[in-house]
Amino acid sequence: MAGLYRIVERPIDVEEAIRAVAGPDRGAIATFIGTARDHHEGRPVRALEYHAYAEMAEQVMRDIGRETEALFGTPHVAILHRTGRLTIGEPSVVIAVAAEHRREALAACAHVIERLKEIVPIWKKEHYADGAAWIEGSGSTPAST
Amino acid sequence: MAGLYRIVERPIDVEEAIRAVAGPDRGAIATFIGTARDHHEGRPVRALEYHAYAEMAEQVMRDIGRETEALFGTPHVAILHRTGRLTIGEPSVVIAVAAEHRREALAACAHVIERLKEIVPIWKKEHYADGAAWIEGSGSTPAST
Amino acid sequence: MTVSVLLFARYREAAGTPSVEVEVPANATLADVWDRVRARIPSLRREERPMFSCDRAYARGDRALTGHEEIAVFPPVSGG
Amino acid sequence: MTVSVLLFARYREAAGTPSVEVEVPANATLADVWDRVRARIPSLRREERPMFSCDRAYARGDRALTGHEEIAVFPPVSGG
Repeated sequence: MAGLYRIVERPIDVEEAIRAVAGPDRGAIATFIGTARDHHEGRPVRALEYHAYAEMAEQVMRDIGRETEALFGTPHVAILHRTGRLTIGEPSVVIAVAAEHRREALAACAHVIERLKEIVPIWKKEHYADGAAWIEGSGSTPAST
Repeated sequence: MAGLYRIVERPIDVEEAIRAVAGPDRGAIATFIGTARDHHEGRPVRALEYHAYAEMAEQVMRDIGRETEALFGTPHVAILHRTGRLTIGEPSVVIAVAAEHRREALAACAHVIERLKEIVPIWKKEHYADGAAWIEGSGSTPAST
Repeated sequence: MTVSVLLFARYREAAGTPSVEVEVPANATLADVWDRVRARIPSLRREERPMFSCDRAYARGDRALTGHEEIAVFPPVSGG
Repeated sequence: MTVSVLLFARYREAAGTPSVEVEVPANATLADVWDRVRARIPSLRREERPMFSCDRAYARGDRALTGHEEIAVFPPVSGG
């Protein structure tokens, strides 16, 4: 299985993910970039902070890559997720999937971000003008579903 | 309507499209990159060439942006399509859609590439070791459907 | 009236020219224009799936012309 | 046996430490370990939706331990 799966503490960029998946036999690359948004449920957000169980997160991202290849036939997957404090507008996650044709690249990319949000052990904390709060996921335990 | 819709004769890059759609109130950017593939239906391809009716193509891409905003609520769309001769691996088209949330960004991006292939007046010619051939689309006339 | 017709991609290559001028009656349609173009350029006679545009927007063959439009005829598109 | 439990995100912040050691009987389960962790750290007592991992893979509360696993407990994930 090809691929790049990494938790990084520095700024991430989409070109790095694209380079990791591109190749002459592929006609389509779909990417998804999550960026730090300046509001959440109507409340202004000043900054975001991500914390990860990095060793497990990279393992689970690799599992998602394998699952995605099995479902969509797309072995070329990259997932980069940043940790630490992000200013508004900065990318928190970059996903890239390359495939021979556009439909599997797009479907696989959408699948990766859904699964990442469900099972990769990373947590987001929002910082406001007057405090901060951890965001909690919907939280079905993967092992029990 | 925000957006960037352009036929270009130079190499295009995804960062340009991303910069055109990014903004602090958006948490998701989906992109699609079409790249020159080294084969088509089992036959090796040496290079691609794209020809466009540039003035109309930019107009139709703008129409697709408007349609996409109406369908998905995503005003931030960029479409860059290259013309001229491309070596294998080079991007022929870059689409970027930014939205508040991931689902509309991903759905809108998939819609844009489908519509581009249906209606934007651009044509692809494949160059082989021993000749070249224009590729013809499926060809329903948009005005009559 | 005299109308100028832009050709693209395979049609342009087949015709050996980016545009062609044809004479049509007043109120001729796009289909009438296309018939004249094909009469003038034998290499286009077998083209059966033309797409038409008027002033950079798609138009059907029954669209009547004033003679002042920017007219184009081309094969089904294949960008992306 | 003594097991060390990694804590992440809100749990780590509430506990004020990245990991905690607890004593459990041989063959204790992850749920047993979590009960001891919460007994030790009052600020975690109200946490009702823990996710468990063993050796960097998700595991259920009824998973029995040998004492040699890398164990972690954390709240529902929210990356992306």
